[in-house]
Amino acid sequence: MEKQAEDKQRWVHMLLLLDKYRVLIIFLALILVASLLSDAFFTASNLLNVFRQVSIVAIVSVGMTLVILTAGIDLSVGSVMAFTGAVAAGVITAGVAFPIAILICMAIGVLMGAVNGLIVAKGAVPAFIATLAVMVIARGMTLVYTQGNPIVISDPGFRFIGGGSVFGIPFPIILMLLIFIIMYWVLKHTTFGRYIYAIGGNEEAARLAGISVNKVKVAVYALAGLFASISALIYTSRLMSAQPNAGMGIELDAIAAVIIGGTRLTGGKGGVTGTIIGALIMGVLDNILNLMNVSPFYQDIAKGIVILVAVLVDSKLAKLKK
Amino acid sequence: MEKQAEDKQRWVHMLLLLDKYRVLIIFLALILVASLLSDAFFTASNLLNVFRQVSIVAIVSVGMTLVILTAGIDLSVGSVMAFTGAVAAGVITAGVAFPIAILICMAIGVLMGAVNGLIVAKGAVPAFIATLAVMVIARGMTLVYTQGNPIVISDPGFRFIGGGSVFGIPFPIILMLLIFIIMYWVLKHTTFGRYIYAIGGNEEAARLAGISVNKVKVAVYALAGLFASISALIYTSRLMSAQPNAGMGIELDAIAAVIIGGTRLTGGKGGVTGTIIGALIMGVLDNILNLMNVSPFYQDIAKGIVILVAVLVDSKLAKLKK
Amino acid sequence: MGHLLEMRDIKKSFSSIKVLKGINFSVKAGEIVALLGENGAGKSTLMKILAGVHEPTDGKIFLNDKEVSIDGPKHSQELGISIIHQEFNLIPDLTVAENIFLGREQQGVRGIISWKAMHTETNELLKKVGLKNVSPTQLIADCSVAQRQLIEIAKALSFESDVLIMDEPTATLNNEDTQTLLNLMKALSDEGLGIIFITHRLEEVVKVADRIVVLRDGEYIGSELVANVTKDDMVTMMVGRDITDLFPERTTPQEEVVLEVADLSVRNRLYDVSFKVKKGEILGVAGLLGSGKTDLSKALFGLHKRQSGSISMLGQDVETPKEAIDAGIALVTDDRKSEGVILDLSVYENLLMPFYRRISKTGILNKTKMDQIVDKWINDLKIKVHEPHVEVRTLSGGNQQKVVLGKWLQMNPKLLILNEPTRGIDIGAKTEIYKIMKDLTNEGIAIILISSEMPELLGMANRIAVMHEGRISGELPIEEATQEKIFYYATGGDTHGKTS
Amino acid sequence: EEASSNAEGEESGDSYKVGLAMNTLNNPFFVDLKDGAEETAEAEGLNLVVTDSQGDPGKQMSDVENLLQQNLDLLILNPVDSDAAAQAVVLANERGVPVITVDRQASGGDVVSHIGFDALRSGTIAATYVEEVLGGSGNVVEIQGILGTNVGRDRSQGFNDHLEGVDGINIIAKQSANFDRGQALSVMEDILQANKEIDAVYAANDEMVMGALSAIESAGRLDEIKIIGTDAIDPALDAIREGRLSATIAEPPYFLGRESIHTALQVLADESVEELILLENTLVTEENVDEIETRSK
Ligand SMILES: Nc1ncnc2c1ncn2[C@@H]1O[C@H](COP(=O)(O)OP(=O)(O)OP(=O)(O)O)[C@@H](O)[C@H]1O
Ligand SMILES: Nc1ncnc2c1ncn2[C@@H]1O[C@H](COP(=O)(O)OP(=O)(O)OP(=O)(O)O)[C@@H](O)[C@H]1O
Ligand SMILES: [Mg+2]
Ligand SMILES: [Mg+2]
Repeated sequence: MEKQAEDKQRWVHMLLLLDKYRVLIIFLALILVASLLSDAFFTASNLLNVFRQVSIVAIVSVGMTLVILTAGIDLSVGSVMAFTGAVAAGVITAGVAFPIAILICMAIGVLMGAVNGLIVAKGAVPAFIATLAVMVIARGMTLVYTQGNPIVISDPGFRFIGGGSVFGIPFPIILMLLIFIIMYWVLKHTTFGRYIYAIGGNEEAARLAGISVNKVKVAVYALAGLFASISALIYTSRLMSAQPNAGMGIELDAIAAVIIGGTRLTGGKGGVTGTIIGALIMGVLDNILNLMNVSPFYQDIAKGIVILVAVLVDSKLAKLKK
Repeated sequence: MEKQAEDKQRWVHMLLLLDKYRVLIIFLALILVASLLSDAFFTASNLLNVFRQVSIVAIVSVGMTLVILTAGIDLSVGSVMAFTGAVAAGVITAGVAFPIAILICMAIGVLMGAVNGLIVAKGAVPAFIATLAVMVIARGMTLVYTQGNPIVISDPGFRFIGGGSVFGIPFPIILMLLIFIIMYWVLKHTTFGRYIYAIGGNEEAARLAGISVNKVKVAVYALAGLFASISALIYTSRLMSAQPNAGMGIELDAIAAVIIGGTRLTGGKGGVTGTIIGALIMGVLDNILNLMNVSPFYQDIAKGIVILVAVLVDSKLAKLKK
Repeated sequence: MGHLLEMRDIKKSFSSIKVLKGINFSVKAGEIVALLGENGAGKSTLMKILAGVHEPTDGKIFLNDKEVSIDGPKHSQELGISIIHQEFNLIPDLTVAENIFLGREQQGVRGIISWKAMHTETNELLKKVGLKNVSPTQLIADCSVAQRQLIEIAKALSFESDVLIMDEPTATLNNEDTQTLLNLMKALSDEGLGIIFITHRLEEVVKVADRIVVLRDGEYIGSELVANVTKDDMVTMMVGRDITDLFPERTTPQEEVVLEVADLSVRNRLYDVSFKVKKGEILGVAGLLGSGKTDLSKALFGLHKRQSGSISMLGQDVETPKEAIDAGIALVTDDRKSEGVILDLSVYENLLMPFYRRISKTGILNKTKMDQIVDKWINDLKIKVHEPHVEVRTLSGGNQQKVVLGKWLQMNPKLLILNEPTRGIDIGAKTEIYKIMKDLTNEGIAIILISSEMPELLGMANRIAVMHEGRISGELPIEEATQEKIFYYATGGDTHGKTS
Repeated sequence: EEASSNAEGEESGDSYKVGLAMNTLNNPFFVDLKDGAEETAEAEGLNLVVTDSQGDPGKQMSDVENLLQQNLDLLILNPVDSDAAAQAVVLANERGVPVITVDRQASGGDVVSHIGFDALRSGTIAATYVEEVLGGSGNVVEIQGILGTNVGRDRSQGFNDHLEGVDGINIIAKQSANFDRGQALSVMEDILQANKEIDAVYAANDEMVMGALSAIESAGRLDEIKIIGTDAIDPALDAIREGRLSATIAEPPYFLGRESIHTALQVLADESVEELILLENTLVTEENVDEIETRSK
């Protein structure tokens, strides 16, 4: 009887493992297909290229993962990106040293995120509508601040964030990995991380357990704002100019990455590993379609179908587990 | 004791009523303010104007309400609008009589909605990602079909849908009211309507009660597709041309209308009355900002703030009830 | 000696509805007080006030003779009160250990969890409540209802508080686990804890409680030492009248077989299950925690994909819930919160849900007809609700259970599967439900009664099947059934050799 | 009533109310256009009401309806889409409000005057230049604007139509970056990965060309590739001065705005105006970059 129980446990563990890495399997399959379709794909230079391109969405998506794990959502990330990027460029243009501009940018990101969090937590407003309103407001603020024109950055030092490399690895990729590793660890091993899951799993129970639900929520949205501002820095640095249109629609990509990565939209289940892979899946898809010079008219269709197949396969694999 | 019970019942009913019409109070407040701010606002011609403008989003929002009540979401409505509108224009241009073109357009809308429903129900894919994929695919299909060009409609009879009036009331408004009334009744007085709430409230319990959850879901998404195609007809008729970019971003407006209208994003609670009012709130807002000649850069900010205030007031009113 | 805890003239209203009308209540250190009353009497509400969930409309609370006001769950914990709520407050996707220590995790550096320490302590707590086969790293989602109940108890114990409130902790437990729990309660009270114990099983009260406090309809009825009253006295205090025969006389089953199950297997859950149920028969199903009773009920209803075997309902094969319903099977599940009721819909709608298909061929609902049905079942089951249009969420636990029952009873099924049907239901309502079951069998309806309550099985069933590790390890005609025999089979019986 | 208000208006322009229904305002091209109009209107004492349809032809229809609720004397329409704009023009016609279109034409209704650049011609100029600098042979990349807008479509068509006639030139990649700098950057990066030999890149606006330029510079392939943009926004002109960008096609939007107000004033003063006022689009290269004027000084 002991023996049987052990066997069962091993089985369960294997399935859980499979469950966790389902999306990885799909990703690897995509990589394989892409390599077969274009010689230019599986080269070090192109892979670094893809990773660097993905970093912007991926970093935003990590923040989105936290928010979604609490059963929330943050539609404002794109506008926050635009506004914080514009401010960074604005203060640099005004003569502030760029490292300080970076800090200002991130501080504003945190602040805007915290505002989202306060409205959601204290105001008891559904996250969707609260962050939608903030999204609209922040976009308006960006337009007012930039007057609809890009702000060009002249300080060449700023180029490093988006264009620099360390030991041959582009800096945006390093930033992405750093943020990923830190948040992975935070989610697993800190009370804050576990409270995020608890709140998403059953907010009432979390409250009854004495968790300061509101504080955790504000912190989570603030982090999402912070990560959006970091993405803004990469984006702004890559273009060496702040764009009033920056980040438009990125919230959908980020949410898609989170869900493809297996995090549940209603909260409490998931994590950042899947999200990063989800973002990579979409990045690889864009890249291979461009490499193959698929007509733009057909790119959308191809992209949609691959996403659909990926999630359908995922859902079938999930069923297999049962 | 009988007396007391009756009193109780009246109390409960009053509270439920207040609860239901919270959003109406906010709407009326907005109307009042708008009337004070601009003389041009509270005139029959402008009010009809606002209602006509709102009808497109409102009709889409009714479908969105159904979907959200089942705890789903439909991001594809905008693309479905674009594609069905393009097909309608295309077949009219090809010489098909416009009433038949209308039927074809609606049939395709239902079909595309049903595809959403099937992926969500049978494929067990989260609605967000399923409809996101369909959104991208349908947009691509529209681009391929139109080759990126608008399709001009020459049949003047088609103008009636978006531009005609019956007894002085613009036809889009009549369509909107008709759809609203029918769906209001369906949600209240048919088993189908009640199943929608049951599924959104507790899908597992609904399944155990023998409800064909999948069928209901497919039907709901199909209706959302149908309503999107009806909106597409109005839109296409108003512009007398099908636009490949039609309906872009309308899903966010529709979801916002639903949530402002008090339907819960996690399903099971809400209804179409609130949604229509939610859509009107946003329409009035756009209108009054234009009438007051608020600079476009500041319009977004103003709009976001009003929405925020509306939902915050709503949430406070909801708390008052307790 | 002073009171550990005292509540004076506590009143509570929701909107205009008076739920508590001036309750006096106290516990001393080392005392076990049983709080008794019918469903909806106000027991849970009174306890939630202590737990900081509700604020009293009026009244005073004293701890160690000092007046306190309790401002929320956390404060209540800090004051030394811990509670096991009637409805579970566990988070399905977190582990057992995390749930037990939620909000109070062991931390090395502040904010960073020490998993090892937490798991060690969890193991000890689980042992204390007699929960085997559950690891601290297991997800709550993978635990059965009974396991969850014991985990809730472990959680409450971990607070090491002065007052322990247990709101129907035994409702989902079988005899053995109940006994373990009662022993534990004794031990804790010997250590000086004050325990408030809510239950509808009076024999448990007699076993452990020192004193009873009775509520009826939100009114304080009285308090007596257990030594001074009989069970019948308690019932009279609760219900306001005598209840003589709990169980009605059995119906003799007819010859015709309604359900025939042959070699049914479900992967990792059920193995070679075979049995028959006849018209008008009540087949009882017994078994220890995790023996597969719930899985069996779900498999019969088409909710589990079967690996092999057949389920034949009056000759029809059953594979999906819809087929099951069409064939005349109704299932009352044991997890009412996640499978039984739709909390946001009204009592009215919940009652009608499975019936919608029948009352309305066109899909259009007929109000008069619906009103009649709802009225009938609210009256028959004595569902305590001031208005059928309020959300089920606001009902007391027992009354929610009645809604689940009512919803299926009115379907006139041919086979009724009842999984823990009287969980949390008061003694008065229980007799009503037993009477209804009797009437149903008289009409030829077959019933599968899954229960962890031994007296209920012995009192109602015609035949008892005992489960062990997903198999039927024995079947006993009621004449031969005794607690001892059932326990023998439940722990493996003569199949023991085969399974390991 | 209308006549009397017109009569008064002749003395002091400020009693005239003119609506400007803009296509979008989060693109520098259109912001410049609006600035040109606003600044000129202010100088002329005209009451200008501006709306922004955020690139949505349906919203533009509503904007026009809302503007018409306010007793306009004249409507300046910057169409999102020519075909859709026809309905808005018709609507204004029905209310007796004269219409001027700017940048894009409306394909129906009565328009007093159209002021714009020729997008087809812009594409053709770019193609001719490409042919010239490459000496008639080479690999060319085209980065397109939003497919489904007239400008995006026409510039692409002008460009392709011309190059189809040139045998030595191959368009090896053709991708859309939606007039967006960030998207152009990613798209160009991918194209650079896939194609080892690229001789020229044409982007349908300067926003995109700046994005493509970043990608090409990062890849260190600036010397191999000639880059051509469109619009002549300031950063692009600077890039030409620095020798990083080969050329752009000047379509200074500011002048469109200014011209539209001047034309409006003429219409309101009952003077006759040209039905079609096409401003000159000029090729800007190193040679003439310092002579080009994109704004009134
Ligand atoms: N939030 C609420 N809103 C309205 N009424 C409520 C609410 N909570 C409880 N009630 C009502 O208060 C009464 C007492 O409920 P309570 O849960 O205390 O009963 P109980 O004695 O614990 O019953 P049971 O034995 O069934 O658990 C019930 O009639 C219930 O409907
Ligand atoms: N979702 C699940 N995943 C994994 N194991 C499960 C799941 N649900 C139940 N089990 C396990 O399957 C076994 C049978 O459970 P079942 O609920 O049928 O038992 P039961 O006899 O009804 O016991 P109880 O008295 O606890 O309700 C138990 O060991 C339980 O832990
Ligand atoms: Mg209770
Ligand atoms: Mg069970």
